[in-house]
Amino acid sequence: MVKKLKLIDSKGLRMDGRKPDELRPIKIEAGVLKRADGSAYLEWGKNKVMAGVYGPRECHPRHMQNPAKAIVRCRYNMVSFSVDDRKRPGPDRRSTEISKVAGEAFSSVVFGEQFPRTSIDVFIEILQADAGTRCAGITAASVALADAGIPMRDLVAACAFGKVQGKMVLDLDKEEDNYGEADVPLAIIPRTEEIVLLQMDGSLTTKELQQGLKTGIDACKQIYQIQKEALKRRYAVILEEEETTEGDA
Amino acid sequence: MVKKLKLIDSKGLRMDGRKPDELRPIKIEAGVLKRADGSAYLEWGKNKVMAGVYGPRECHPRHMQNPAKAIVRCRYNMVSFSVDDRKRPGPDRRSTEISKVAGEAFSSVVFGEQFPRTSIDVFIEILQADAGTRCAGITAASVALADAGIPMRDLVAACAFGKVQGKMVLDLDKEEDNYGEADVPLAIIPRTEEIVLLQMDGSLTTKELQQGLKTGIDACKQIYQIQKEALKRRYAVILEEEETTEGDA
Amino acid sequence: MVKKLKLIDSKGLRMDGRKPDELRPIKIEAGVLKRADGSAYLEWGKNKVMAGVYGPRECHPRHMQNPAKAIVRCRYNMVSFSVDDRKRPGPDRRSTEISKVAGEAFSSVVFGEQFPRTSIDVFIEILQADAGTRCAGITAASVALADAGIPMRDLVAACAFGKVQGKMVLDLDKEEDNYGEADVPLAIIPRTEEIVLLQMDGSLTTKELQQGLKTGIDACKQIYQIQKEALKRRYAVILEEEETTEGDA
Amino acid sequence: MLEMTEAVHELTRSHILRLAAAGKRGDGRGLEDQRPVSIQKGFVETAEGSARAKLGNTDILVGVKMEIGQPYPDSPDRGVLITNVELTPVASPDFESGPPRPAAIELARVVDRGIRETETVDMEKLCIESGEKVWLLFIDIHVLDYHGNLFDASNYAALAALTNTLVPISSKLGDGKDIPLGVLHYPVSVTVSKIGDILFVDPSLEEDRIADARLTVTTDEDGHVRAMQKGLEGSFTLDEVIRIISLSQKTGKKVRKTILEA
Amino acid sequence: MLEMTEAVHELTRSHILRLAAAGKRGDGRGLEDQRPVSIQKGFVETAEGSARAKLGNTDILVGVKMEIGQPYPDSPDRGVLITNVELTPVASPDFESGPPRPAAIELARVVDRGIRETETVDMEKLCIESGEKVWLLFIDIHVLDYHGNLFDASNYAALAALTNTLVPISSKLGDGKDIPLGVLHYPVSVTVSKIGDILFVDPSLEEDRIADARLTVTTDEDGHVRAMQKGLEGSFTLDEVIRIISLSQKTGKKVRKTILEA
Amino acid sequence: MLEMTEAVHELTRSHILRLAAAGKRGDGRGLEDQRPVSIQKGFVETAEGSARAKLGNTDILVGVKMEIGQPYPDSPDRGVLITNVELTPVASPDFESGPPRPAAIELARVVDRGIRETETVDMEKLCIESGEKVWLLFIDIHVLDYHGNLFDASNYAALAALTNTLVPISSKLGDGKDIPLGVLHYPVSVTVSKIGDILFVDPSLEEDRIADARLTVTTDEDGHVRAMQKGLEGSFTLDEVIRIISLSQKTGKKVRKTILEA
Repeated sequence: MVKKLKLIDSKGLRMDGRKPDELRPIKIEAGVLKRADGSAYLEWGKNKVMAGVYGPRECHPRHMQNPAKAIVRCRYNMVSFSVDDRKRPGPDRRSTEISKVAGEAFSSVVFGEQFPRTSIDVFIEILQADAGTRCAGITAASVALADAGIPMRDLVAACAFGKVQGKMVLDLDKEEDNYGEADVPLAIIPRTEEIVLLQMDGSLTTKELQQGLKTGIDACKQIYQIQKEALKRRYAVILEEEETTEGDA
Repeated sequence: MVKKLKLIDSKGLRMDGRKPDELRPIKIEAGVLKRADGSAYLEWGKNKVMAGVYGPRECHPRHMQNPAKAIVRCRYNMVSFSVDDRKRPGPDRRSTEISKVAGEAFSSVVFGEQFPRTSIDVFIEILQADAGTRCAGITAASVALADAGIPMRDLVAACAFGKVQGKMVLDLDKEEDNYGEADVPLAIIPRTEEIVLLQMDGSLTTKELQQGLKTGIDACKQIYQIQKEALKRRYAVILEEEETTEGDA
Repeated sequence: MVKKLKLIDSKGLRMDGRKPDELRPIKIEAGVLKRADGSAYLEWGKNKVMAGVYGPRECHPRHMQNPAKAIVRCRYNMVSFSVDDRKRPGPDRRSTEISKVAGEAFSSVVFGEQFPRTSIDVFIEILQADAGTRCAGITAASVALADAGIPMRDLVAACAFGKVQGKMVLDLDKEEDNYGEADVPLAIIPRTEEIVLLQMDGSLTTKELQQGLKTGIDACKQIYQIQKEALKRRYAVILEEEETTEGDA
Repeated sequence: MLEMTEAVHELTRSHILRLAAAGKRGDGRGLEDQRPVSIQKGFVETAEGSARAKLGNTDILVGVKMEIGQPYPDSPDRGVLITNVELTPVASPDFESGPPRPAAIELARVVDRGIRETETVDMEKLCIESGEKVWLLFIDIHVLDYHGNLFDASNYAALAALTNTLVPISSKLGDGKDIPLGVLHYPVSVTVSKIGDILFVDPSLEEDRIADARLTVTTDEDGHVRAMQKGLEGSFTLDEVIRIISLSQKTGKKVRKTILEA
Repeated sequence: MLEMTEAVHELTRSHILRLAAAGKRGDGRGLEDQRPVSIQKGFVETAEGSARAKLGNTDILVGVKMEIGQPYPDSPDRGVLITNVELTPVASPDFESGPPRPAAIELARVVDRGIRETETVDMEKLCIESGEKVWLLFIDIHVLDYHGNLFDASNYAALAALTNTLVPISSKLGDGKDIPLGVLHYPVSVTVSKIGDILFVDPSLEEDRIADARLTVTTDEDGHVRAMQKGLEGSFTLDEVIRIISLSQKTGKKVRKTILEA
Repeated sequence: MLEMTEAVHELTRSHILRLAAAGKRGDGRGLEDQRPVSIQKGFVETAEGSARAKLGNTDILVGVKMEIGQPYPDSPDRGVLITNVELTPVASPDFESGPPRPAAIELARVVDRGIRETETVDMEKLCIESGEKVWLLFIDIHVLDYHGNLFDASNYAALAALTNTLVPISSKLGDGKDIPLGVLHYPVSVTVSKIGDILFVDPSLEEDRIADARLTVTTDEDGHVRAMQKGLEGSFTLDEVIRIISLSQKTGKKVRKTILEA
């Protein structure tokens, strides 16, 4: 018999002390990899994510080239030791699906028309997984895209919401995801509130969904601020490096 | 101990009441799929087969193109739930072999010289399998080729014969195939009686084989009539549709 | 408990009677395959190896072509029945690694600049394996390369040395390899003593290694003589064949 | 060739949008109309359950097979549901032989989630011996003819096949009588595509090809949302999502009836 | 490049047909002559049985390996026969590394059928423990040099290797003495190719390349037909098939003797 | 494009050789200097052990996972070591998704040999039940950023991760307390590349790209050589090999200290 965990206490707080609409702590650092054209490292609760971007570059294989614009491809990958039971290396069905929908989300913001026949390749490596890795990965990769200088109409920010023991909550952790009643990953374009990724499983009424989507959109906007600050810090470093270089010259 | 089934009764009749040289009931309907260039659905005893044809179309991969003529390719596929124990999806060694010999059989009737560098792709899907699926598939696919308007010197008709408890019989069903002494799938060009597919396993004397081949060729000619009737019904429908369309215009 | 085998006797001799620096018997016959451009069959102790070479020929796939020179590729393959427990056909990780380092060793002697955009393909088939198959394979393939008429600065000769029950020995057999303390496969260009392949596992002091390498280089030179004799016999046969042919004409 | 395709796409797109401005579609439907749904249960006798579903000209055959196997370590008392999609090359010139591509995997996972999350089948009933032996329930979705909107047609065929499934106790356990698998809930998906600013219920083949965004919403018999999947490069507003949910509930109710009565 | 090949094919074809009109072949044989067959049993000591067969310059090495494994559920009292062909790239510039292609699979299956259908090996003797443990009998066919007619050379090497096989009881069961596997029957295949209207027994490399149709007939020591396989895009008449069967019986008798005496 | 690359290679090569003639390197190092090594142990909590190693800008994350499985038949009393390398495409534009290519396999095998041959881990301690149940020890090497010399950085990260590993007794055996895996020896590899006639310790990315030959030597804390791997198309003289061994011993000592103290 599985002992029923009490995930929400009598004060309405969650096991880690968060309020229902409170995010886990998020830290982002841009520009952490030297080889990739852009990169970002993110910690979100216990999630640790590395994202890197290459491109625009010549698209291989050639039959995938689009003469009208760059194609945006994404590879979401869980590292074998990022979960409790070792995951066999290589894509499984879950990561193939996530790669697909994440790539579609990025396509909606990238100005690909400027780079016909090229690819923009986004790599998301989940180094340590709690729940919410796809939202964490999309959030990090979006910063990496900006760090790579890819022209975009805006960043993409992502966050999940769901229902746990009858309560609508934001940003589920692993226990909440395992024992909760619904999980809804969401990604938006913060400036316009357009929804570019939406998945769901569980059970929700229309009203619950409507409420959850509103809270989720607000949370994505909070995350957007964290993304922008990471990029600001990155630009400051770049400026500094450039000045130093000029000083050297 | 496997109980020995009595497959031929004292009157020389088989378990389903057929005479030794009697075919199972066969029904063919041409033009059942909308996307494929040609198609046919066939029921033959308990076999259910869907065949579809695409082409002539640009051949991929390019290195398979023949500058002198169209290549004819066949993919024979047993659907995972077409047999008692679920079959893993994808080609196994048996279906790879059948695809090869069936494709060769169709090549012998198609006028490929008219369409250099193209491929004609024949797909045989076994939806429900009793014995004799390769002959059923070839018979259906041949109608699908005609439905697709592929120029051919003739249809290909196919039927198996074999030996069951000492008796030469036509068109073995599953029990007969499992407990029989020989099985000989055969496909011919009915007009010329040329043999375009011939396989065999079991044990037969030359004389038995000679007799069996004659009966098999006759059976293929019966099947040829059923194929032609299916095509006639199909043309009638097409004509009707065209008249209706003209009436609309 | 594994009974400890006595691999070196009181007189310093090995189980098969060899002295520490003595090679197993080696026989090489060049030109044994008709289809390959060059070939050699080798027996080395209980090892039986067939090597064949094709090329220079147009390199496929094209993206591997080097516009400046021929690429040399090697495929080392252990036949499924060459070992006690049947090996699954196809490359495993060990044979992939050996193929890579062997190919690199051959690259160091082949004059590839004369044949841009081509490939020279070396195939090593281990038909029966005792220990030392990679050295046996390289030794055979080198003769096959010469038999194919590929221009080279020299042959490559290969031999392993190692340490068994405290003694440095040459050319370990299977028992010695299994129970020994170190194994060092080595391949050289005999004329210059350049080392083109070197691998090692076990435990050796610098001094032991230095001594072993010297003995190994000497052994490679002995093997070089056997390689050259095989080629001489081969040329004699070719000359004879040519004379016969002229006689016929 | 792709350039031509781009041009054709643009033409198709303007044609579809022109019609849609007048509330019409290429095949005569209104924007919120689903194509006719027909369900034929029990098409294949070798399967434990089967159904063929047509949604317009989209034609899908689903077979359910049951085998005995091991449970997952983290759910020792539950059967195992495995949903697989074959986009066979007979169904479309764009489908190729070989291992399933991302599109097939996404489709299989969305259908699977709809069935799984709605607890359509009582998976605990499929435990034979805790931690050792359970029923594996394979839902094999075989696409015969692709004319748009595979998500919904696959869902309908899969659900119908489950209602038609007999647990093969006699042949696989060797003892006892086959009993119906039974279905506890009826998850029904409805997919809506967006082209420009316009929503199209149950996209046709042409609409599928040029759609900007796609949202599949699976609801149960109580109208609760059980699964959603947004796809493609476009986006939806919050209001559009809410409207699509309501369209899904409305259309789903009709389809549920069709499946039940088939 | 393919166009050149077409031209070369045409030239080769007319040359072969011109010779054949006079009853001759490129290598001096008559139309019904097989190339010399040589069999070397026991080539590989690491195999439970092995043989190298040469048919002209075609050179094939077969190793038989035996392991302990599980029987198929539908034949719990029988060993399992697995026949595999490796068309290694050393044997021909047309063979590539990688998983077996259709030609290798067809070849393996035809050789397998010949051996299986003739009940060459008493598979019931290979049961160790009913339903649990049986011998797996692997016939691995390794093509070293391809010069036409792999079907027959593979069959000869496989049959010879089986006659040479010792069941590895001592090493694999750990107890007891190795005993000969034993062979109950001697299925021998003979392949005849058709070019134009002419039949060629045991096609050479050149004949293989341009043949219109191919028929492999496997007969046993009683002259009964045990397996057949027609290949390629051409066709045979009924009379041709009957004639090929008789050619196979005649030639097969001689080969059987060679294998037995090797 | 490759032609351009050739030209760039030649330019890089002459530049590197010109600097080297004066005992210098592009990044300011001397010929025998290793780049700075930094080790961060315990980076990933979901792994039984982990470490991130930087060697200059080369950045590698290693996770150790332990599972219960079966021993190999020929070593029933020993755990099983499995070393795997992922050259993920994020780490370099030259790495591609898909099954490991020869370079990744060579890298994994060289790191594995260093650890295995030095008996770094007491594999007999990892036997749970002779012949039945042992610990599988997975060393997963995940390359995040490739800037030259993966052999050494992988070795350092793997060794550091092993020193940091807890055997997950509580979660996997369900009973007892987790204990440190423990490390018996400290195999450290040092790689030296040869360009022209000059040896470069710890090749940078540029040096990796144009190197003629490469030798990796793994030594233990006693200075014994435990593994070697020569790579690339060039060659070494006997004297060069002996010199590289001595360079490896010297540099390895410093790195060993860094790993121990991390």
